[in-house]
Amino acid sequence: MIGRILCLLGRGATDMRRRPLAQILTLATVSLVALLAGLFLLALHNFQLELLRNRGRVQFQIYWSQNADMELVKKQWTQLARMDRLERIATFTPEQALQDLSTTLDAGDGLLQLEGDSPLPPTASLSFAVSPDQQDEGWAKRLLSELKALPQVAEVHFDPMQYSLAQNWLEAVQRVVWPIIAFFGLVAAMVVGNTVRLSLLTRGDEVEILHLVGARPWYIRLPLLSTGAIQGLLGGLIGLGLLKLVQLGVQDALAGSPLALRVEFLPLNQAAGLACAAVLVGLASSWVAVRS
Amino acid sequence: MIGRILCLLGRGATDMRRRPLAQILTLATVSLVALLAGLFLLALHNFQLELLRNRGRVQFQIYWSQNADMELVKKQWTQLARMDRLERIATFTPEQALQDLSTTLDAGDGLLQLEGDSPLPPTASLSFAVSPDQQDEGWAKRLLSELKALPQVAEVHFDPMQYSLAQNWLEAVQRVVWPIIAFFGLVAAMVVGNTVRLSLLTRGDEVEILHLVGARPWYIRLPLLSTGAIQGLLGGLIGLGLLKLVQLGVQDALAGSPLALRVEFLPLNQAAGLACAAVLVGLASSWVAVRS
Amino acid sequence: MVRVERLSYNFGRNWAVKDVSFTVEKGEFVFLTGASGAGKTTLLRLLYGALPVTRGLAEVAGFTLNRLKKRSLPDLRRNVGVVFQDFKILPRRTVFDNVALALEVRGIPRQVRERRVRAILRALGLENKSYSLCGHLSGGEQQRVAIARSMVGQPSVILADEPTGNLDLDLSLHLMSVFKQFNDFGATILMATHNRDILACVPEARVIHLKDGGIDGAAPEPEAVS
Amino acid sequence: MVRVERLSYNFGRNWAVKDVSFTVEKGEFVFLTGASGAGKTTLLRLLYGALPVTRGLAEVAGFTLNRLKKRSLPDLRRNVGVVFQDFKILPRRTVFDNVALALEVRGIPRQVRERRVRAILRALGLENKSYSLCGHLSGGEQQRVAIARSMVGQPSVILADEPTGNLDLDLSLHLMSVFKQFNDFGATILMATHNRDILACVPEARVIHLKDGGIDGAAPEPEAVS
Ligand SMILES: Nc1ncnc2c1ncn2[C@@H]1O[C@H](COP(=O)(O)OP(=O)(O)OP(=O)(O)O)[C@@H](O)[C@H]1O
Ligand SMILES: Nc1ncnc2c1ncn2[C@@H]1O[C@H](COP(=O)(O)OP(=O)(O)OP(=O)(O)O)[C@@H](O)[C@H]1O
Ligand SMILES: [Mg+2]
Ligand SMILES: [Mg+2]
Repeated sequence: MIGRILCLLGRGATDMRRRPLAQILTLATVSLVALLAGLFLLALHNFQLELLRNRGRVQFQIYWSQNADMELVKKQWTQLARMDRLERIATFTPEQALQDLSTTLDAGDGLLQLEGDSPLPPTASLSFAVSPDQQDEGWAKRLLSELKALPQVAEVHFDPMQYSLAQNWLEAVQRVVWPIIAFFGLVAAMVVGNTVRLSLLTRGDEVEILHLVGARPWYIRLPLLSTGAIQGLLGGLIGLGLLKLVQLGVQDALAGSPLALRVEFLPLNQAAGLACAAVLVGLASSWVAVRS
Repeated sequence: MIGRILCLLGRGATDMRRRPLAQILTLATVSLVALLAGLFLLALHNFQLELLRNRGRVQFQIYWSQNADMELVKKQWTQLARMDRLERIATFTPEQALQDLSTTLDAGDGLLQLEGDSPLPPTASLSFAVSPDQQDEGWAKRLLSELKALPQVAEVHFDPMQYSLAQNWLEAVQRVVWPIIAFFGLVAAMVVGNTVRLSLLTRGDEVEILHLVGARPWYIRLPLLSTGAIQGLLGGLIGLGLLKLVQLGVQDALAGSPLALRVEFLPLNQAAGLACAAVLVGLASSWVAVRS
Repeated sequence: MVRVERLSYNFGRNWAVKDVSFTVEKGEFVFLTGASGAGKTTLLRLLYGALPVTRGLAEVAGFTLNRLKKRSLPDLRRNVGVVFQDFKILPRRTVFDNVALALEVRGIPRQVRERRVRAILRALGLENKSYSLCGHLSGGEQQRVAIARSMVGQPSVILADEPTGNLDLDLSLHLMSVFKQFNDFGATILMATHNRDILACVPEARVIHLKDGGIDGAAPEPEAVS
Repeated sequence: MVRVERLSYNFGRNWAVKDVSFTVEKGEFVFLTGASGAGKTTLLRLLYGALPVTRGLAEVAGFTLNRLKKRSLPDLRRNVGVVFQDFKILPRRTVFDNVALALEVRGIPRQVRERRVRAILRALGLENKSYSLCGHLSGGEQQRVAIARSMVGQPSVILADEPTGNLDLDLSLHLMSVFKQFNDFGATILMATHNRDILACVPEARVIHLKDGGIDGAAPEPEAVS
């Protein structure tokens, strides 16, 4: 029994030789749809990466009180520099801050005359890079109060806009993306299904004759299903191969541009998912096609 | 003669009734591919819009000399406020600048004691919003030297990074987008062509019989071509309709998010181009299909 | 083996089979004749389940067609060999494959299949065409492939629809002897034909004559009358 | 009207037509006989340009097939009516449409078309099936549609391949009278057939007997000998 089933599944593969044109057309369509789906996923993936790279940063500006003990402050600075997920730290003594201000304003020597008696407090600016999926609700707020609790710290500013912007983007993307992916999957399934169905239309008489000589339904369906699955698999793999080519091409095209824009390939699980989806779509659409 | 040609073209339309299943499958595929192409264009269009909205800004920071005549400076400010493409202007007298600095630094009253003898010069910050396609090569530089030439202006800073970032993004997008669009068109043509070809495969015997009873090639081809064109047109229109629905749906989904993210529909010329492309693809693919 | 009672079938307003009753005993050889469009093919299609029996009763090879479940239709068809008027062979497969198909769907092992297919092809004079594609055969050769396929499964009933239309008389007579041989080994045969020479070569066979879908009273047909 | 000289055609190593020569004069009625697989269909296919003439010479209705340009093939086919052994009708179109097709491709106006199609359908006993789909016809009805289509264009040559295989004798004889009528009006007819009854009903017709692709010397065939 199992031998016969395997034999029927194998016939699905050998049957593909019989109508090469229809098979190739179907395969081409499946590959291209897989490629399109892949392009969509690729764009999405890289968009999210870019989002993480650019928007996953939170900046804190710490102001110590003006009469803080510089020794203590400097010790705190070295502690701060060892903080988790810290990306960049810039520290300013009151003199440095004044100097900085003076250069920024290009204000001549007026301000520098104040040196030694700088009206500015010691400050530090801390950038944290946190991938948004690790940013739980109160993460930034907790860090804020932590920093505020440091001794002699007068004020901590942080840019909640930037932080919530990243949050909001992610939420928006997540809200829109799943419907779009589902919709896209539907589209792919319909295109592939139609193609498989059309290529079955050209085999209509074969199915009729098999029925007439007493074949049982599964005898007719199993090879068709395995044909569908094989086409899905091949198409998915070819599509992924093309996607890799496209990615390399795009990266080449971007290489000349001064932007540090990288286009990464899909992570392994997404690529595998795409191939699986192609197989499933092939199976499902031939299942639907042979039922009717 | 013309009557006969019209009649043959019309037969392409009436022939579509004859194999409704194959026609509907083909039409569905064409519509969905058109929809996909539309989605891609839509994403691109809105990405560009977003880019323009966020990156088409150039900021200039103007510092007057510390001993500038405030009357003259204020007159200049009103002139600057009338400049072309200016989006936002913020002006600071030396006192305002000091106050601002003091609040920013939360530095207590130390700085404010300097009031009346502010070490800071009058400053203005100007934001220009220029759509990147209007930014010719030296636009920002010209504006820069123009501003520098204003009497009593000591220094003008502008953020060339931001400006060149916008430029670079646009260049990158333009470098990558056309190959992708061309590639995408090819994909669409192949998918549609395959489908048309498959649906022709189911009419192979009809074509054979027409040849056998002495039909000339154009008698056989014209109706097929008009079928292809009609399917392209219908598919394109249905695809655009679906695209509109998707756009509305996405906009609805985004409406709840606090981001001011708008998803606009394709401009008319792009939508028309899409429909035309669908017709051309339908024509071309049936032309290729009937030649063989 | 075949029992039909008051069987009728209509395509729209056209009653292709009208109130037909007859019985064919096991091992009988019966001809079905009648003008073009008399309903011979339709009657046979009802008997192998290609059309549903909606009016009257039909029993073939122990299966009652009126209440045949969809999943036992294959069982019926494995017990009934059919020669279709339009052959219904696969043009893109070889002669061997087409004939072997009838055994393959029954799950008969390859060796047995090969032996039986070769034997039947030899009997029908097709052994040198075994590996030709059916689409490349002459009309008569295709018809013989259709006959070979109906016989290879050694069914208990053979329904043959005009099996000699594309064959010359000599070959037709030879094929009739093959049918006769099957009949002698116990197969029940119901054959629709126009050819009077064919009728003549099985003199002991009964003839059922159809006319406009009904059995023509003029022909001797005791079962139908009772 | 039909002239064939040393015509040969092979499918691979199989010479389906071998060194055949004969002439059919305008207005003649010629039968082509031979066992199944003798090459009748292949010979006819060569004559209507479905297979290329590569060896020997063939002339039909004034067209020399050896150097026929691809774009004048339709002209040849408009002058030659063909009844195909496997009918080659469109199952999803009505009888009327199938027959009218042969006139439509010639660009004949609708009124003329209607009149001529009706006339020919009446002559072949198909008038009450005009609007049936061809796929819903009995075998004999389909064959008559194929015959009607070959005749409706009033071609100067009719090539008929086994046109009565699915018809009973009475109908065959009737159809032969229709063919004879066309022949009397000047059409040249070359008909492949197995049926001896058919041969008998046109006693004045010449018979060309094929055997294994070549003309059988046993049959009287003056043209081929010369
Ligand atoms: N699928 C169908 N739909 C509608 N009418 C049909 C269909 N099949 C057959 N008919 C009609 O039913 C009648 C009987 O057809 P059938 O095929 O049984 O005739 P037949 O005796 O086999 O004739 P032949 O000797 O020409 O094959 C014919 O008038 C035919 O047109
Ligand atoms: N397309 C083809 N490819 C290969 N061989 C072919 C092809 N068509 C015909 N033949 C072979 O050529 C030979 C002659 O075939 P043809 O159809 O001419 O015979 P026929 O005289 O018409 O026979 P029938 O009376 O059975 O119709 C046969 O042996 C057949 O198998
Ligand atoms: Mg019949
Ligand atoms: Mg033949």
